[in-house]
Order: sequence, then structure tokens, then C-alpha cells
Amino acid sequence: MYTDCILGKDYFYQVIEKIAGLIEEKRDYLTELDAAIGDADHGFNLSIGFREVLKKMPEWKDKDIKGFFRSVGMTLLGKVGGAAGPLYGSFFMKFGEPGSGKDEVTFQELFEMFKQGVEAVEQRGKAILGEKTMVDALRPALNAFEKAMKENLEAKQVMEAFVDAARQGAEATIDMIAKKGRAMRLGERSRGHLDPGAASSTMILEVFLDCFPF
Amino acid sequence: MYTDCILGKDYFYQVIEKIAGLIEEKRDYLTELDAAIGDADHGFNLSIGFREVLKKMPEWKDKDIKGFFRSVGMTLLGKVGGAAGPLYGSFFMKFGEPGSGKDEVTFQELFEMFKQGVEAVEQRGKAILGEKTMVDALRPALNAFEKAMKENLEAKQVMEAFVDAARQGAEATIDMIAKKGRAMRLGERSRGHLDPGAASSTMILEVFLDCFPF
Amino acid sequence: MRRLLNDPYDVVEEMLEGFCRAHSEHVHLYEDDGRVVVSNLAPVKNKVGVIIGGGSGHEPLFLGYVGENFADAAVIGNINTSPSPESCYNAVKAVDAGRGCIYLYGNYAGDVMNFDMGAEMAAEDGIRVETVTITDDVYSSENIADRRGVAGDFFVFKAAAAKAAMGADLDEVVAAAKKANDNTRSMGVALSSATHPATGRAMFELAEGDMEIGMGIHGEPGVRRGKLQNADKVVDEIMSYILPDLPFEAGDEVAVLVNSLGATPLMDLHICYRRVAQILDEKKIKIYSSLVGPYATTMDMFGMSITLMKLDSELKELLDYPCNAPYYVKK
Amino acid sequence: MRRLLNDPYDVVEEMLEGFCRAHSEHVHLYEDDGRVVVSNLAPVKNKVGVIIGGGSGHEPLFLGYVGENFADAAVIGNINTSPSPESCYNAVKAVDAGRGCIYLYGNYAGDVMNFDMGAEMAAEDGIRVETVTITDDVYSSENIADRRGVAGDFFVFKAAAAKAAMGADLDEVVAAAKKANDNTRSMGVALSSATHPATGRAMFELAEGDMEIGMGIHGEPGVRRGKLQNADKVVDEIMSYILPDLPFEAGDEVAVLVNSLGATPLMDLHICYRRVAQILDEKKIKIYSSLVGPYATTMDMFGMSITLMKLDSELKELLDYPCNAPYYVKK
Ligand SMILES: Nc1ncnc2c1ncn2[C@@H]1O[C@H](COP(=O)(O)OP(=O)(O)O)[C@@H](O)[C@H]1O
Ligand SMILES: Nc1ncnc2c1ncn2[C@@H]1O[C@H](COP(=O)(O)OP(=O)(O)O)[C@@H](O)[C@H]1O
Ligand SMILES: [Mg+2]
Ligand SMILES: [Mg+2]
Ligand SMILES: [Mg+2]
Ligand SMILES: [Mg+2]
Repeated sequence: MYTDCILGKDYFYQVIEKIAGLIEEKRDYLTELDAAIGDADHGFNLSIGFREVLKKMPEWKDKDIKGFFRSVGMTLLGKVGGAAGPLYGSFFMKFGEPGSGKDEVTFQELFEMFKQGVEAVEQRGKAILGEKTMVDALRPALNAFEKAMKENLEAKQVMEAFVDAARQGAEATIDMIAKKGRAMRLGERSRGHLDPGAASSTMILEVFLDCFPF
Repeated sequence: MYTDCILGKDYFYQVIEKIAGLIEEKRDYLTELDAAIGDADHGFNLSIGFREVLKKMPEWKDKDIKGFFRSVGMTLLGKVGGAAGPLYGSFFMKFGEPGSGKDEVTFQELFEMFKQGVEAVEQRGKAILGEKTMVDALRPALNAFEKAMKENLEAKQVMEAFVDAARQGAEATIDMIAKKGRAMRLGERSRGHLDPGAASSTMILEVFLDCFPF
Repeated sequence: MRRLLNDPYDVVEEMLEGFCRAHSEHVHLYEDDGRVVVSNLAPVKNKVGVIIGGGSGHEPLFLGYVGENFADAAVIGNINTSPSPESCYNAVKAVDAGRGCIYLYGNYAGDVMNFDMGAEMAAEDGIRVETVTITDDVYSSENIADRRGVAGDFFVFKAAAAKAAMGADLDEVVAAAKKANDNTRSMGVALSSATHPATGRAMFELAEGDMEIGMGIHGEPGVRRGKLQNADKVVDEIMSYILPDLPFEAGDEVAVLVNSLGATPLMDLHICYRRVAQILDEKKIKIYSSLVGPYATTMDMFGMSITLMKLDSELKELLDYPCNAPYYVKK
Repeated sequence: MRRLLNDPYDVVEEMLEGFCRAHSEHVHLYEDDGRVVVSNLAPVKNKVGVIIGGGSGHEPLFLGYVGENFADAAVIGNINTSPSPESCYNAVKAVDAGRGCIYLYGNYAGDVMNFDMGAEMAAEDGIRVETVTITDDVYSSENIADRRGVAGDFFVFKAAAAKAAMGADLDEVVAAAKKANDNTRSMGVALSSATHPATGRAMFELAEGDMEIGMGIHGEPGVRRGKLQNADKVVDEIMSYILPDLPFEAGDEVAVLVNSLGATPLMDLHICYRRVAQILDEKKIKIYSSLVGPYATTMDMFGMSITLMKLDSELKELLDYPCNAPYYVKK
């Protein structure tokens, strides 16, 4: 299964470029979300990070997939700061690991990449489901990916299930009371707002689907 | 002429009390005038000064007319500050001089009092007619007083001419360009605004008419 | 917007360029990292390195307190945003003199993640880095360990830095920082939001004529929002939370900091200070020393915070210890 | 209104009460006059008395600069309003040590009238009081003698006070003050008005998004009002007035003060400072020393001013002379 679904470096380059564009476009929207329950910097900080990624990407052309994402992750880690810096930094640094020495990966390996990325976020932030963080988008998405693969859905459908689950997970943060991150001190007042990190991570996963070549 | 027009301490007490009340009432109006071409403090500072005058007046009951106005002037000088403090302070300190050792003055002496008061303002501030200051109200008023007396108008009519001239003088400051005080640095931009000091001094002279017992 | 800025993406770098130029007798930027402001005297021979840091927009916190007998370096993040792990690590490289370093910063999740990663990187180089997070904001949580750091940062930095300047070892510096933090309590009131340089708009809504008691310096919500009260009432309410929390009691001696959140002028601060002093007199709590001014701000936010630190002879000595930094000089 | 105040009629007295309490190691109120803030060291034996003053609302100007080797007293007026003659006179009585006194204040008609009357009263007691009014605001008039005093006050106070502290006689102190004033030029930009404590409203209108270049610290109009520009453009325009006025030229050495009018944060000031330094580099004018912060404000006004002082070896020595006042310490 999925044997002819091979994803090359060009796919990943395109994904990162598109994410950078999308973050720029949604910068103020994400910042508004963070203004409601955080400190109004999420979109702006991600945009600082992804601008730098875009600027440096040409230098990374010759790297393998692991090296490429390590550079993406390190750049975000170095430029974004706050909670999102270490979280997305760790995500992308780990995301590339299964692509060590490779210029292309299988669909199975893509799953492995998401798995390592999401686990890295969970390890770094120690958040679990239901705490109103990006984990509420990322973890359900990963679970849906695994489930859809087990059900032998087509690659494209797997990706759709993956993104759908992220969207629903993000949506569900609206009703949650934050237990992690800056919003946790709001208690009851954090309810009724979409978590900015859940929103941005859903956007990011959507790009993996949008660019998906199959 | 004017021989039975005698003004006692009670008249002057009443005048000062009424001025204090009027300044309180017009505080924000005067301050607005000063905001346009000055530094937005004229009404508030006068109110600080006259509140103190009101508070201390009972202690001055036994003073002669000179002593009473000296106290009024010193209090304004001590509390008002800015340009208006020395100007009105000097005005009232000199205003009382002809009442030295007296509990009442003649109408002729009242003229003398205004004369000394206005001259004190002119000396202190070195302003002449047409420079958009309180002198533009005070000097014409004084001249009108003198003229009306020469014309043997009745005391009440003299006072009316006096106040009329002050009003017209103040009115005329609207079209002037300031040459003295804080507004002088505005040049052409000072035109079109009533001078706050001309406005307040007209108000003060009006009280002398309002309380006039003849 | 009523701000004087250029491209919002250049705000931090331009500020740092100006800062290091204006205060070049005290500090410079670390050659390998434009987000690390280093004392010209660092590394100071045989001294524990004192590293402070956090997001930008709180000036003179943090970079204003780098200098002689004060912090050795400040690590600078984006606006309201903790610095990166690499910069935290670079600060260690810049100031370590062989006796280890201490990280001191306000207790925010983002800062903890980044500084912790910096400490891990330093550990790989064999440099010991200890951390004390500051938790002075009374209202931010019931649980002291979860509380935020606000203007009390200043007292903790000062105490720890003085201890280090006296030649203490890392454990002693950590102990002094913890003691300072344990004895410090703050709470503030916000009357407006700061203007975010990127959006040019308020970071959160707070209508003119309203106030929020207990609000955090990034706009985190507090005890209650309501109509603006007069200065005495506001101080009374804040003190009613601060005093019982430690508690501060009759016979105690305290240092007082009445802090501007940025736009609130010295006039208002001194009127508030007057009320603080009256209350302390009433409670027979003695004022040992006082600071009034913008020590920890949120750019152009209107508001004020009160910090009390309970003193013993050691803390007094540490606060009084001479130092010379761009925004704090003690003779 | 976004201010923390009580009854507006008590603002100045409450501020002074708080100030003298918070900074009691430096200053106290003169026993006979609640509007005279006196250094604890005054009268200083054999020293010319240095007396500064003016309206309230410009803090830390004037009272923040009373202390060791700085001003001996500050005379305090109502908001935006010069102090009374009696207070000016009382300050002389408080600090005169037999060698006469100097009055230093910004050149405003009201201040001149009141301080002159104070000097006349002192003369009746046989105490010589000389006056130097400060006229650093470039745009306020073509005629230098008619110009206003703004943030340049600080440099003139510092120079004259240092001269007095060195033991100079009154004529020498006057000469130093005049020299400092002659070599100092300032200009500012306002982005808002201050809030008047009594009315609770803006003292004048300046819409958000507008600025007025050259505006005075009481809201006096300047060169032009227009749309807010970015920091670099604003600095460029201000410098284009300041530099040719003295003029400041290649090879000169200067002290720089980038001053907040109150609500403008250190972030913005340092971004502006950076541009000032770039321009001075370009013109080959050397920066000897720099100050960045709220040194002369108008309460909560948004805005910034730039002051340059051309230095020779005497002025350098005077600026560098150690002093210790509540809002300025020089080691
Ligand atoms: N411990 C955590 N684990 C996972 N995600 C977290 C954690 N803390 C915060 N986040 C995410 O980070 C987002 C905020 O990011 P950002 O605004 O960039 O950081 P900061 O809160 O430091 O300003 C939150 O919306 C949340 O999704
Ligand atoms: N030299 C002067 N001679 C006469 N009147 C003056 C002079 N300077 C100012 N004034 C008057 O004082 C008024 C301003 O008073 P006020 O606002 O109290 O003082 P300040 O300008 O010091 O704030 C002006 O409107 C003007 O009428
Ligand atoms: Mg945030
Ligand atoms: Mg005025
Ligand atoms: Mg943040
Ligand atoms: Mg005035």
C-alpha cells in the first residue's frame, strides 16, 4: 500500500514556502486570537520566524530532508521565541529525522515524520489533550492519520482525515478552559476563544494537504 | 460731585466674595480660552488663588481697606503663579493703597484705586495696548472711567461706561496678534481667539458694577 | 498610534543598536548574537555570571540593569516574547567566568522553555547554570510557584547581582535570589493597553475611564475590571491584596517600589507612593528605602504597580550594594 | 482620563508629600514653605546656592535634580505655572550660604515675573541673586533671548551646579550657566497633549496619527502639524533645525539627550537615539556622552525631544562631575 506515494524535497520546499506565505497573510488574525487570551504576539512572532526561513531557504537547497527541516526548526527556535518558538522549533527539527540522508520519503515515512513532530511538541510543552493548546489540533490529527492508514484509505483521503481532525480539534478548543500556556491564568475567562496555537498549527497542516501531489 | 457716593468695606468684601464665586463658575471656560493660545491653566490657577482668598477672608475682617486688599493681593501672588499671579497680585496690592487707614472711600478715591491697580499691571507686565493681554481690557476701562467722570455722568453710569469699555477692549483682543505672554510665540496663530486674561479681568470689573450700591 | 518607530520588524534590533550606542560606557552587543546585551566588564573574574532576560517592551527591564555589580548580561526576546534558547546559551558563553551562571527571569511558560533549553546547551559545555524564576505577582495565582514575575524582578535581580558581586558562589547566589523572591510581592493596575508596534493598535481593549486591578504586564486579566477610582482607593485596594499575602506585619521593614507601567507620570506615582507610605505607617511597617519610577514597563501602557520586599540585614546589604548600570546607579 | 489622582486641587501638595517621603535621604520640604524642595545638605558651606524651578507636571524636572552637587533647592509652581515670588524668595533663605544664589529656569514670561520679584525680595535682605534663563528651544523664536527653555534645562542645571560644587563664586557660576545655555539647542515633537488633572481632559487637541514638530512642553505650537512620520523621518526633521542653529559642525564634540515628554517609551527613544547617532556620525560630530529617558516631561504627553550641547573641556568636566540626586546619579 502507498508504495508509489513518494514525496520529494520539492514537496517539502513548497510546503514551507506556502506556510510562510500563509503566516504572513494570517499574521494579524493570529495575533488577534492571541490578544484575546494571550499577549497578542503569536502571529507576529511566527511571521518573524518564517520571514527568516524564507530568506535562508536558498542556502538549504543541497541538504537532505533531515538537514532541511533541522534548519527550518533551528531558525524558528532562534527567531520566534515565546512558547511557539520552542514548540514549532522542536516540531520541525524532529519532523525531519526520518528523512535522514534522503531526498524523498514514502507516505509511511511521512506519517513517521508527523509522529515525531507531534511527540516533540508534547514532550517540550508537557500538554495533553483538552488543555487548550496546539496539542488539541496536532494530536487528533496524528491519530486520524494513523487510523485512516489502518483503514487503508487512499493517501489523499488520509491527508484529508488528518486535516479534518486538526480542524475539529482546534474548533473544540473554543469551549475549553486553558490549562497550559499564558492563557491558563485566565481560568473561566479563557473559554469562548479559539486557541491561537491550535489555529496556527491547523493552518500549517492544511498546507501539507493543499500541496499534496496525489 | 459724587460726594454722597461713599463705598464701605462691606462693598469691597462683597465684591471679592462674588469674584471668587464667579471665577469658580467660569474656571473651565477661562481654562479653555487659555488652552487655545496658552497653556490651559488660567482658570484653574485663578480658582486656586480665590479659593484661598475666600478661606482666609474672615481673618482680614478688622483690616483697613488697604490692609484687606494687600492680603488679597499677597494671597493671589502666593497661590496663583504664572503670569496671572504677579499681575493680579500687583493689581490688588496697589488697588488698596488709597484706602490706607480707611474703612470707606469716596467715588473719586475708587477711581484712584483702579488707576493704581491698572498701572501696577502695566508696570509689572510691561504690556501696552494692542498686545493682546489683560491690559487691553483694563486700560480702556480706566480711561472710560476718567472720561465719564469728567463728563459728570452719574456714578452708576460711570461704572457702566467703565465696564463697557472693558468688554469692548476684551472683545478687540480677538483680532489681535499676541505680543506679550505665552501666546506671543504663536504669531498669526494667536489671532481669532479671545485673550484669557482680558476675559478674566473684564469679569472682575463687572463684579464691581454688579455690586455697586448706587 | 502615538509611537515613534520605523519598520515594526526592526524594532528590537534598532532599539538595541541605539541602546548599546547610547550606553556604550556600560554595555555592548555580544559579537556572536545580536540579542545578548553584555556588560563591558563581563566576564568578571571569579564572579558568578548573572543573566537576566525576557521579552522586549518592558524597558528599562532587562537591558537597563546590565552593568557594574548588576547583571552581566541581558537576553532579549521579541516584543512580549521570551528570547530564544540559543541566545540564552550565548549569554552564558559571554559571561561565564568559571564559577557558573544564574538565569533570573519572570515566571512565564515561554521563558521557562527557552531558558531551560539554553541551560541544557550550557550543560553540554560543562557550564553549570541555575535558574530562579520570579513570582512576585500576588494575584496571578493561588499557587506561588505558578505566579508571574513583574516589577519585583528588579529587587530579585539587584539582590542576586550584589551577592554575586560580593564573591559568593553559585549556590549562595541562588539562595539570595530565592530569598529575595520569597520576600517580594507585587500587584498592579492597568488603565490602558500598550500599543503593539506591528499592528499599531492596542494589544487589548481597556476603555478610557476603566481600570483593571491585578492585570499582568502583558495584559493578562486581574482581579476585576471597573470604573477608574481615585489614586487613594486604587492604592488601598492593591495594598489589601499585597499585605496579607506574605504577610507583611507590624515591625517589618520593607523596600517599596512604586512602578510606572510606562505612560503614568511621576506625578501620579508620587501621589500613590504617599498613600502607600500612609498605609505602612498605620500598620507600623517601616520603610527602609523606596524607588518611584518606570522600572518595569509595558511600553506605553498606563498603569502602576506596587512592590514590597520584606528585608532582613542581608537583603538590606544587597539592595544597598553600590552598582552602576544604565538605568540604575547606586552610590 | 487615564490618570491616578485624587482631588485636583491637592495634586501638587500630595505629589510633594510623596516625593519628599520617597526621597527623604536626599530632600525635604522647607519648613516655612511647602513649595520649596530643599537638599538635605543645604545650605552647603561656602557654596553658591543653586535654585531651579518652574511649574509642576514636568517631573523629574525640577525637584528630581535637587541633591548632592546638584541643585540646592527647587521651587514648585502649580501645574504648568511658575511658582510664586514668595517661594522663590524662600528658596534663597533656605539655601544661601553667604555667597549668593543663582536662579535657573526656563524662559517663560510668568516665571521671569515671579523669580524677579523673589530676587528683589532677597536683595532687600542683602542677598545677591543672579538669574540665567534657559533658551534652548530652537524653534520657539528667531531671537534667542525670546526662546523657551525645555529639556536643555537639564544640561544647564548640571553644568552650573557642578561649577558651584567646585567652589566657584557667583559670577563664575553665572558664567558657566550662560556658557552651557549658549551651547545647548533642543527641539521636540508632540504626538498628544497631556491630561490636565483638573479638567481630566487633554490640554489641547492633537488627533491620534498626527504630530506637531517643534511644539513646546506646554503645548505651544511649533513648526508644523502633520501626519505622524516614522521615527527616522521625525529625527531627520528635528536635526535639520538643531544642527544649523548653533551651528554644530564637523569636529565638534557633543552631549546628547533624547528625552521623553512623558508617555513615549524607552524603546522609541532608543530607536530615535540610533538615528541621531547616525546623523552625527555622518556629520563627523563626536558624541561625548548620552542620556536617553524622561528628563523633562509634560506628565502623560506623548512625544520626544532632542537636545545637543556642544562641549569644551570645561563643560565636559562639569557634566562628568559626580552628583547624587533622586533622579540623576553620576558616579
Ligand atoms: N505547554 C504548551 N504546550 C503546547 N502548546 C502550548 C503550550 N504553551 C503554549 N502553547 C501554545 O502556544 C500558543 C501561544 O504561542 P505564543 O503566543 O507564540 O507564545 P507566548 O504565549 O509565549 O506568547 C498557545 O496558543 C498554545 O497553543
Ligand atoms: N506681560 C503681560 N502683561 C499683561 N498681561 C499679561 C502679560 N503676560 C500675560 N498676560 C496675561 O496673562 C494671561 C495668561 O495668564 P495665565 O494663563 O494665568 O499665565 P501663564 O501664561 O503664565 O500660564 C494672558 O491671557 C494675558 O492676558
Ligand atoms: Mg503570545
Ligand atoms: Mg496660562
Ligand atoms: Mg509572548
Ligand atoms: Mg501657566
